[in-house]
Amino acid sequence: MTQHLPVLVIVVPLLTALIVPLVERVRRGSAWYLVTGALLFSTYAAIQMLVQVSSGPIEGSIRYALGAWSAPMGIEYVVDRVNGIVLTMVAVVGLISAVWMRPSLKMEIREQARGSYYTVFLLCCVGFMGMTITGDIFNLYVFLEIASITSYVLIAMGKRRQALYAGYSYLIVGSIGATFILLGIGHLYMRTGVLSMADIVALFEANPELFEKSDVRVAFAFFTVGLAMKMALFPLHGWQPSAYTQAPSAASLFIAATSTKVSAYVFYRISFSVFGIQFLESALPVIRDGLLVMAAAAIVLGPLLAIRQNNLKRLLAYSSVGQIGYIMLGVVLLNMDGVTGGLIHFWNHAAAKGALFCVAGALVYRTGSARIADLAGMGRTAPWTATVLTISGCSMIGVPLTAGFLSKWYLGAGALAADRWMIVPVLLASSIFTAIYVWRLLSLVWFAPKEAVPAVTKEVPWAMRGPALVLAAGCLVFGLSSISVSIARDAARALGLGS
Amino acid sequence: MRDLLQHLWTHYHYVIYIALMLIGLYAVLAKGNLVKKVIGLNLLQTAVFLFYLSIGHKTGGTVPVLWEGKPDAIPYENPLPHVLMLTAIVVGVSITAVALALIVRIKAAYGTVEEGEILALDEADGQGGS
Amino acid sequence: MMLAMTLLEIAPAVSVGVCLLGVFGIVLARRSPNVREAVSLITAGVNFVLVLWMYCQFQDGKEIGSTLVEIVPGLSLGFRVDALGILFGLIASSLWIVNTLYSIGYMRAHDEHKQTRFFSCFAIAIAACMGAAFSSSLFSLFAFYELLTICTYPLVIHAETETAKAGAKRYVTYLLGASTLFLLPALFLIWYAGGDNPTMAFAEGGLLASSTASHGLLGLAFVLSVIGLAKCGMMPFHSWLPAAMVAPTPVSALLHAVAVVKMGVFGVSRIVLHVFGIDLLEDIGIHQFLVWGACFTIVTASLVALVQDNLKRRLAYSTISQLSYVLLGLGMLVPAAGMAGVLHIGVHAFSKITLFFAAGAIYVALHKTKVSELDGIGRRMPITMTAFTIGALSMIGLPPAAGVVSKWFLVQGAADGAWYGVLAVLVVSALLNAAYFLPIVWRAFFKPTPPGEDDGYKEAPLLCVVALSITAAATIALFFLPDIFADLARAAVGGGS
Amino acid sequence: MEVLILAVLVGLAIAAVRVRDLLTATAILGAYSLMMALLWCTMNALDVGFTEAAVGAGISTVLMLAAIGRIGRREGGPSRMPLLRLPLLSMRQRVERAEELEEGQGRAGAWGAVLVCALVGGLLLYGTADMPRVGRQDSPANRKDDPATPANEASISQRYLDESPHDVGPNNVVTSVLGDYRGYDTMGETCVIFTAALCVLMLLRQAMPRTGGRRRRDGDA
Repeated sequence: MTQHLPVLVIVVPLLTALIVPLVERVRRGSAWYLVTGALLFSTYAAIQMLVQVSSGPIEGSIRYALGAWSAPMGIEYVVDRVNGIVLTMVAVVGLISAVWMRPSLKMEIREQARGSYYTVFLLCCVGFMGMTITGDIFNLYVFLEIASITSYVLIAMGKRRQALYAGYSYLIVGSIGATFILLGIGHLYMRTGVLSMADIVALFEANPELFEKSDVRVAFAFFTVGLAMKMALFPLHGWQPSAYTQAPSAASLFIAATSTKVSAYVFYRISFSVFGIQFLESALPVIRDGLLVMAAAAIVLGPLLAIRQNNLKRLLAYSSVGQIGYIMLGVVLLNMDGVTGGLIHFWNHAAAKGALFCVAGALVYRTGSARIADLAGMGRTAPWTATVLTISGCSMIGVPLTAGFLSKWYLGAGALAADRWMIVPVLLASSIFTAIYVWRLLSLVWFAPKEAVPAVTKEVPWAMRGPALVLAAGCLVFGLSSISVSIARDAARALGLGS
Repeated sequence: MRDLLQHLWTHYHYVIYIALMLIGLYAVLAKGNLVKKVIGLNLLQTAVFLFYLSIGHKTGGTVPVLWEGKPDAIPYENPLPHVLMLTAIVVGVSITAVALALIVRIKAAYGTVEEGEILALDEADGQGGS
Repeated sequence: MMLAMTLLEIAPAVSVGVCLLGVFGIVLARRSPNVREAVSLITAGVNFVLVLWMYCQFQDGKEIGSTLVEIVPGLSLGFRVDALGILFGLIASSLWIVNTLYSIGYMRAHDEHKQTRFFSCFAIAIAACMGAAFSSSLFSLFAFYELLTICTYPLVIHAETETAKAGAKRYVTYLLGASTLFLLPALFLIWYAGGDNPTMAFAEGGLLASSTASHGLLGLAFVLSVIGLAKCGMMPFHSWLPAAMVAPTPVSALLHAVAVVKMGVFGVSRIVLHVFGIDLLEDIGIHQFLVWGACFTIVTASLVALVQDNLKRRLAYSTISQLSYVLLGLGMLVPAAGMAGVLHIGVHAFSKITLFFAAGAIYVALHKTKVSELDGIGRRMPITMTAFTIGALSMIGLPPAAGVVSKWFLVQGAADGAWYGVLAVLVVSALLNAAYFLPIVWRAFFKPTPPGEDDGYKEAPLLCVVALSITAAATIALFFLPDIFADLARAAVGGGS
Repeated sequence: MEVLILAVLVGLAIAAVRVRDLLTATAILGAYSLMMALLWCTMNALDVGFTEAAVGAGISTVLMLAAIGRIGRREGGPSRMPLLRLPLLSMRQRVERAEELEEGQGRAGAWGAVLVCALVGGLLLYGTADMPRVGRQDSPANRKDDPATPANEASISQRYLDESPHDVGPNNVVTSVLGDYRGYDTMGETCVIFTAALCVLMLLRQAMPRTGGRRRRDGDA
């Protein structure tokens, strides 16, 4: 059984998704149990595999040849230290969202659609996990489309009509992005004749002169632009704020915590494991500088735009724009510390942003909208939720001893090591802007005037509070222990960066 | 200049696919009608399919169905792009279906499928802004 | 034996833990004020005993503390007790007891709202002080430094009026802003200067002593860290302190005379003594920045204090000026002056808390906040005003109050190091101190009560009076017996413990 | 022959975009798909050609027609807000958009789109610079073996052709690869169809009165 985990982690939820509509037809309300059960299994499998690769050699990985056709002929699933991190993140966040969304969906989705909604959600998880685990660039595209289609619809099912348009806009942008990625894959295939990532990078390493070929460069450019659209990298983030704002809270939670980051992971994978470090180092300083500017702009402007918002979900969406900048910064810096910072941020941001969207969801659950003004006085009526907001907000700022601090610390160190001094003030400025909007939220929550009647009259059910607390605890645990750092450092080493 | 023209001529498959793709992309970006955008998306996708098939094409080749006694001079077509594009076509039509379903819903909710009018309505709802 | 060893390792953590446990108890006992206040007092007492025990062990030359967790290579959270730390720990933990007594009297007499929040935040603040005092690394210190800022915010905003909100906003903006914009980058540079083996653990003679980083970078790090430690009140990053005076008086007394500002100068002491080290600073020459910044602050703050009519604001500016004595002492890089600076941390704490206690007592008893209203008050509140006078004498540097001791060493140090400009500043500042404190004393005791005002005996609640008497007595005692603190200060500066 | 079809394709594409009647545009798109299918058949991609004819020209068109039946066939003006607009503009865009609406014009959006297309097109053309000519047997993707790249003695395509008879069986190599070597892609593809069907159902059921939903579902199957 253990040796089949790489495929089971995908196939079990996939098959579950197929039977859920049938079972739901027989017995209404059973969908949630199946979905949660499937995700529980995936989480177990993902953690199991992460532990397994973490205890092995640095470069080691679990390879699984699907249908017994090993690459290059068939498709291979590969779990190594890098995607182990992301796979675990997706599975855990998926499980947490599944637990969380049950009460929330009761408020936001009509009963007869709920079973389908769970199914689509599960398929979305499958898509993201598949994107993460696959070692074949075309298989990546297929899973990317599964994840995308489900995301569009998860978003479009929001209560207001604006959700439909938000879902549609995301569909258009996402499809353009996916088509660009498909083009990138095509260019690579044309040049190498294979589709397995491992074989492509081996070919590139053996023939560095290929980097001079115009089509290889164009392939990288299209991967970059396509993924930048999917991950809402500044300035291609236009679809994101509306999508996060209008989606049902459950979808905002899951998609905000995983979707853009899986795309960012794919960018890591493509950069390091398909094109290879040599290509990044030598071939395209222009692209690197351009990406650096884009990442820096995202880091500063994301939180800056967030300050002005008066809808909590929209605010968080803009803050995500900034956070993706951090992850991208890791790739661009291209050294041990920078990549470590970028990789830790996968977990750190998932925990913090997930927790914040739990809070936003709780607000919607109690008041029907995500107006920031309605947070006033929540500290008195819903202290647990308010605590979650406080901890995860601190992590977003990067307060020491929270997870966010470590990401920024390593990114800063990476910037110095790469002689990019200007990045340090950029990181600082972003922390300040983040602090401004987080402080605004916290002062509303904790220091509202006594006479104001809190719009949130009481706590949300434990099914929503528990997951939020787990995520907030994650912010603290990752910030206080060195586990995540050591895993991320090893992962960076596995990507081929010197120590 | 001559080299460039010659290059374009010898790579005319690619030039055409690029042209088709740009037409599609233009429609997606510039057209205000939501259905028109989907049409553009379709053009965009088929153009990429054409690109893949051009990659695998062999002049004077034959269908990749194995048969006995094939002269060596006639190569089989490269089957892999065919496989990939079979998958991609199905994915493309799935996206079209979802997009159209969304448009139908948008029509029901807004009474229009013109981007500008939808945004104006959102503005009136106080939901505008990016 | 094993137990004793383990206890030594965890004692500082226990000290922090005791305070936090106290918070828990306070919150649990929120329904019954008497139990709640008892919990506060007991926590303060237990903590003080623990610190005393650590002091004794430390005097025996035992190694106390351990590293708890290393988050990133070089970024560790951990505790180690040394002379400087135990000095700060002793001051904070002893004054907390007194201050708790005082707070109980003050808050009850005033019938303040949200007393549970008040007492629990107070306990967290002390926990942060303990943690900072015993931190073994700059990173730990930084973490507790930030914790202190955050947990004192509810105390400053306590009244929840518009003024309180504005004051608290300024307080938190300045402190958090400075520490994020300057201190954090400084930490980062110090870490980065460590090269392949980065560390932030304090070391005798400076952890950067053997660093190969360029002097420009190190100098930048030094300046950034001093500015970033805005709690030390150096101008022009001082204006949070007067703003924080909107807080209830016990807060101003303990936090803004002792805990918070002392945390600032304590941090600077750490930076000077145990991060950069005197030799390295001498090499770079950047200590000039500290000295002249401090001189400027001493004189300017005194001048501003002179024109303040609000008593607490006057005391606040006096604090700003007095803190710079500490910075000045450290900056001169002369052993005697450094020792004077560190000693002044303790001396000033006892004197200034007395002054604030007196100000609060006047407010509780007579609802007066302005200097101009204090005519004849000495006859109505004789104990309070006597204590006030003792505190004032200490500030000016006159016997028989403790202030004269540290100032004496400071003068000696300035003479040793041939800092003649500094000597002049010291003289001017003593005169200015006299100029803004003595008129208060004169008004209180020698001016008649304004006509139409009651002039009967009316002291503050008993607990308040007891508290301020204790600190006043301690101020005098420190004049006669300065050795406990002086030895620690000498050990802190001179190396060897 | 190919050149002729390609030219027709471009013409049809332009027509499909330009014509303002959506029904006509759909019809043109169907014709375009058929031409494309024809082209692929001439390029010996029979399976793909058939699929395109069935799915692209068939199902897509039916879906489009069904949708247009519900929403009307008239196309309005151009996009007033290109999706890829620079977000920095968003601060002022409230005002600007209002003005734009008043004047009833959106040329800026169109020019933005032209600009983006020019950039993408330029990039793609640059990409063709080093591409092998179409139809070569020795291009990296098609080659039998390539001494320059010892890492792969033959491209996988060639290995599929060589090895599938005894590995898998069917004479049609496309089937072998689709069903066996890369079977998991196909499973993913099936999953996409399932997802899309589920999504469409969920979307339409949410809004429609029950009868409408029923009719619509039939159209989708």
